[in-house]
Amino acid sequence: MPYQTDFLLRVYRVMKTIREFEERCIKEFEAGTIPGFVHASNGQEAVAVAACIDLSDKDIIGSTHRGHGHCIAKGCDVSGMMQEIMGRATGLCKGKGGSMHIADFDKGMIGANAIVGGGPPLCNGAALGAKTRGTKDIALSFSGDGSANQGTVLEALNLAVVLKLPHVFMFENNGYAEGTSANYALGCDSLAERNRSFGMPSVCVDGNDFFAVYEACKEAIARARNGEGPTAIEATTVRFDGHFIGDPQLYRGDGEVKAARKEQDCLQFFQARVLKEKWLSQEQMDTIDAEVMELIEQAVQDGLSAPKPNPATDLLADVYCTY
Amino acid sequence: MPYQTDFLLRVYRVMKTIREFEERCIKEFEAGTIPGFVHASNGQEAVAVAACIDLSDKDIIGSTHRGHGHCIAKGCDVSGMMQEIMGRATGLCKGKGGSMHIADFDKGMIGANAIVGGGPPLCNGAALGAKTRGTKDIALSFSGDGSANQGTVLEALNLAVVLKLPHVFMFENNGYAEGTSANYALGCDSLAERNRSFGMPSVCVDGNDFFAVYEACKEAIARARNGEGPTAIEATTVRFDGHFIGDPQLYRGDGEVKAARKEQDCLQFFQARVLKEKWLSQEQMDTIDAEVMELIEQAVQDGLSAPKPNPATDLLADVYCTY
Amino acid sequence: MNKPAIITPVAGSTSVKTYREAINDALRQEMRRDPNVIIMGEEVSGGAGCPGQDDAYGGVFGVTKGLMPEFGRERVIDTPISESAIIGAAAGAANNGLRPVVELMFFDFIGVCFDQIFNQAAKFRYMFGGKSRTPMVIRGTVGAGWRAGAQHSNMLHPVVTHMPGLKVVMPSNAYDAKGLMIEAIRDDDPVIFLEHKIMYDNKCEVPDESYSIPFGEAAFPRQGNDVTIVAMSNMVNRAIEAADQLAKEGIECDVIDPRTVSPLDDEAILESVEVTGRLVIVDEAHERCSLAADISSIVAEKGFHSLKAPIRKVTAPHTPVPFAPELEDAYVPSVEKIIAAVRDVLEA
Amino acid sequence: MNKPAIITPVAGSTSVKTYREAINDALRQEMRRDPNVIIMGEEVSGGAGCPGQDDAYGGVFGVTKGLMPEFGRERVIDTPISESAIIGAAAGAANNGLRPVVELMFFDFIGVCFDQIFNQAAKFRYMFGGKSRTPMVIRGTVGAGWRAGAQHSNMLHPVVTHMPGLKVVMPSNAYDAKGLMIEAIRDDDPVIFLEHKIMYDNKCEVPDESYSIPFGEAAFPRQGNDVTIVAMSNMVNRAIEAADQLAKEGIECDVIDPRTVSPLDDEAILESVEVTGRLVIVDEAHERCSLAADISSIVAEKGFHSLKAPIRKVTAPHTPVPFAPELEDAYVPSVEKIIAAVRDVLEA
Ligand SMILES: Cc1ncc(C[n+]2csc(CCOP(=O)(O)OP(=O)(O)O)c2C)c(N)n1
Ligand SMILES: Cc1ncc(C[n+]2csc(CCOP(=O)(O)OP(=O)(O)O)c2C)c(N)n1
Ligand SMILES: [Mg+2]
Ligand SMILES: [Mg+2]
Repeated sequence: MPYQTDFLLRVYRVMKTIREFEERCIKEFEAGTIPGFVHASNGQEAVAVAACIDLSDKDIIGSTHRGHGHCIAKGCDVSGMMQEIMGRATGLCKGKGGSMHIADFDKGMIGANAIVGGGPPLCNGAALGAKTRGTKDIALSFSGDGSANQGTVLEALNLAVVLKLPHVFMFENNGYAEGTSANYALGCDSLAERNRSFGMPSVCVDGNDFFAVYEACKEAIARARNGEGPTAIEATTVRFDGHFIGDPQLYRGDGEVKAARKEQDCLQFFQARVLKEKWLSQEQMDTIDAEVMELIEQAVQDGLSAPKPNPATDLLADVYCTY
Repeated sequence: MPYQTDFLLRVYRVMKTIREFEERCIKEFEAGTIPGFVHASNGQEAVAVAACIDLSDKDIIGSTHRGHGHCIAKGCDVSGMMQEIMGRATGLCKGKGGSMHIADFDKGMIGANAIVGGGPPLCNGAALGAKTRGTKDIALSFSGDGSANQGTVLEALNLAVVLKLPHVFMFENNGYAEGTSANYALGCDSLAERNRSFGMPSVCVDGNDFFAVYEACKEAIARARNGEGPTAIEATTVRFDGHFIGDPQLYRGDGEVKAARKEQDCLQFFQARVLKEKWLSQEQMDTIDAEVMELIEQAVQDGLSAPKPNPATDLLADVYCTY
Repeated sequence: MNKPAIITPVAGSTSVKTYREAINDALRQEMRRDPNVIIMGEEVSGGAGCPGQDDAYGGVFGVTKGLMPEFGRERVIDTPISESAIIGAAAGAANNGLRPVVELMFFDFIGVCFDQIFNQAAKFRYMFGGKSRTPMVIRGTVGAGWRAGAQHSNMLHPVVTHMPGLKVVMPSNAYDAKGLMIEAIRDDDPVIFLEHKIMYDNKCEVPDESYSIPFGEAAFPRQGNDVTIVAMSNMVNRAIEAADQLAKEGIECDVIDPRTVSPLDDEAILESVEVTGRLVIVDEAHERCSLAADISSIVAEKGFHSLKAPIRKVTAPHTPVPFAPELEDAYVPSVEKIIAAVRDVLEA
Repeated sequence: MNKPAIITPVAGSTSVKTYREAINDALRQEMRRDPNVIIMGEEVSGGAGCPGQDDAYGGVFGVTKGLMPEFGRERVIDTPISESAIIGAAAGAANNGLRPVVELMFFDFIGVCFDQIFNQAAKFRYMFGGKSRTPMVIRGTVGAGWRAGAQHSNMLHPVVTHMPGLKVVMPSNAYDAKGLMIEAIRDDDPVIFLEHKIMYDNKCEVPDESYSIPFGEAAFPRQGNDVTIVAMSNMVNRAIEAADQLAKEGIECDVIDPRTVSPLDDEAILESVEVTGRLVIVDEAHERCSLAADISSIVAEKGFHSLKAPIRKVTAPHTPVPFAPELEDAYVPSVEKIIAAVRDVLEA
């Protein structure tokens, strides 16, 4: 059996946690308990987990506006996350960041980013820090098909090659940037080819197949740890919900989402595979499901009961380290 | 004979004019008659002329900090240019622009640019203007090997493909960005390949061979005029002088420049070719040489005797069209 | 004092329109009038290359809704996420016969395209000796109150007001938004048009016909002789609320809405302070080098002798915009803070 | 008044150093002290991948000359021309154990990397609830006088001073430049360090040893009771010249050099105005939303009752920087204009 049971159990638990976390965020948002706007990542769990499951807390990831899955995959506390998303003083960022600005430096998660293309340049820096200090830590950045066209991302690809940085560029191609299709906005025939042309190994994998993404990441991460420089991975996947929660999604085809949820569900694929191969049993997964539901329910209860920030003490705090 | 005599005479005259203009700028700068700092393009004449010789005044070019050659090739008045470079009120930009900001809208020259990568996005716009208004005019932008790594240029490549713009991207690869070699700063093996990966036809030609660059441009310009979208051309060439006039060029190899001037001179190549093919005679070129020397001498005399701007009337003028 | 609350009354029918509808109206009328007016940006139509509906968004705030169906994708252009390329394309097109109206979904995104704005478009005319025209409008949403977090809630008008070559428009209501947008499109210089995202549903009577409001002419939504209050964008509405509450106590505020902050109608402000001798400036931007500071310094220089009290600035604090509603609400200048500042300058 | 002209006298030997050498000194001493200090930028060494000499430039202004030979290419990193990637890399490295000192050859280039500065590095700590540190220094050359034209001569300090999360340093002499750079490198927040390009050859006595100058503490190069002059960067030197000329006529100016403009030593300014009652502010930036406006507004709010005359701003005009020497010289605030402003406020 090519994968350890506890590894597969861990993978399933994290994928399931992301799925349920996002589905619950949608409910909570609709219930009005989450302020602002939220970008859910359900449907894309396989990419987040495959990219992060082998990373340590010292390895760094940089995320996007659609970052919940990346945070959970990197080990952020889901209760702390929910409290943050609900704007509570006890949230991971004390309620000052919100859904688009969750970070947890203890877990090597240096931040979701509300600026498309903001993360990859920063991950170059995280990788440079590791390289300069001579650790074997690496950095991994998440980008979307849309952010691939932002100049900051393109510059970062080149700089990573020039400085031979231990940086894995993960491009989640879910086919859409808001209501614009990737086919329209990417002038190239293949994003993976375009990335390769910058001078780094580059592949395109089925982002709904956890194992395909995992194997590609494993190779890329090893390359980075061995000082062989950056790698780009394009993972094609599906966005199960709107660009933001509440998006009417008029731009999507009739039944497109329903069909995707039925036929392109990375979580179902994972379950089918591990059952078929007899790597895991239904019971094992059912137990995890129950635990996950409990965890999420607890996170929401924590979030709803957590204290709100106090303007008198919190508004002006933490702009600078020293004044 | 594949080229008309008067075409070849025109080409030679413009190439020679650029060469002598730049060599004279160097002398004048050293004599202290030119303020600020100047980037000379001698050695790169073939690219400028090949790119512009077939363009009309309605076609638009966008240039760089090293723009004298592009201006002359596009038909800017050399006397007006020299007056501008010397900061005179009668210069092409009334002395407000200087060497790095020469523009002549009547000639379709929308500006040198002191920001590396500033031009290509603007040329997309010029191309969009032509396309939207249904003219057959095109735009051509100049970039260097260094500016190829600026995100603005990379974004412009993609947008030009997406909007199918009549825009020819000319990359002058002279091997250096200031004191940084193109081999170091370009992580890719081939700039032409990287450009192609954005989804447009792309070639690499010998920039010191006028005819090679000309044929590539002819094809690219035709494609643009026919509404077939953008093309990228990488032309490898040589910078005969420093990054700026007065640059000690410590980063260049012993005798590198001397050898280049001897063995890679696009002007000598042109002369040799037209003589060998008996397309032009030495006499014809000698006559042009004499006329060019006179033209440049006159331009310098005009520049030296031209009035300087008057702060009382000129400093505050022309910030806005309407106040 | 007796100044018109609105500078240019317009003949013909009017109807109640939202701030969003008023801007949409202006864009449509100008696009009908002039084929060289085009619209560009991310999701300005929405649905490009998608299996579903076209014009799926009409801008994420719906401001450009319906324009693509009427004018086609040639004139309403959805773009990749490449703001430098977008602004550059607009500036280059403006130099080549078009009058682009380009949208920055959130004006915070100037961070990735600032060069094309302040270093390119804004400087062409001067650098090139007055020989170029760059008629373009950059629309952007600004402001807090939307729980959008630190990177989607900035004002940033001080940053563009600082820049020579740019004109900066900050309408506070639907009437001004329509008239100023039409003026902006017809203007031959680059214009920054800042739309406060929490005002999109604010309504008022707006003429149905086309009309324009000249730049550099303030409006006077409330008049009084006790204290001058200058405010811009959504802060005007809070200043009016403060003035109305104070009026109940017999404190008469002269509320000035510059409407455009570059050019700025400093005469109107100086004239008012001549009468009141007291000035409060409300600015949703951070305090340092803000427009509040700018206006204060103009009065401290040119209107000093009419001043009877310190000039009070009511601004956002020197912090990023926080996410949590309680913090964000405390961040934005409130009616209470404006009232307190007015009392201050009356007592001082 | 009797205030020390220099805040922190240092023991040990001194020698005459240029502004350039003083900064180089600070960088070298800090790099020797702390292996996590690295330098990044275009041509900071020069010659990368070239057949000729390494360290060919040491920065186009020679400020980082000699550092690569001593510390190697691992710590003195030449980069491609990709400012967003450069600043982003510095910020990310600062979040991961390093203390990068990154150079923007000309600070005008913030146009292509502004997001990574004001929206990313500056906001991390606040957005992330105080859980991050981003110790980085962004060095950039500013200012006119170099005949470098409209895109290489801006000041731009008002734009960064406006931004919460950034600290902004503007040394006016070699002594301050060294001490403030050392402080900047040791500071745990992102620091913008602005070097006026025409001061690089200015000399003064500078301690050879390492020393730091705290942020937010002004210096007082000239003292007097008649008029307060606040100036920053190279304008300090012009203010001093003006003060010395006026002193000959018995007009005593109190010249204040804030040295850092964010944080700003407003107490020092307010104390001085309490005595003089008259204030002139000299700022090489454009007038609108400038630091001159900022300081004026602080005094008009907190020091109003000590003011005896209008506050005069002496700034650059609302135009891009022109190329022609005659125009550029008229653009930059001159000693004559400062003197005229002082006379104004004395007569008013
Ligand atoms: C610089 C910038 N431009 C535009 C936006 C608005 N925006 C937020 S997400 C998004 C689409 C991103 O698409 P993609 O990169 O494919 O990520 P996905 O939403 O599919 O996860 C856009 C345009 C932004 N936040 N930042
Ligand atoms: C955005 C920006 N970054 C850096 C510079 C400084 N600079 C001016 S020219 C130049 C080198 C450009 O190299 P390349 O594109 O190859 O053009 P070349 O000088 O070889 O003609 C640099 C780094 C600039 N002007 N603008
Ligand atoms: Mg996507
Ligand atoms: Mg080059």
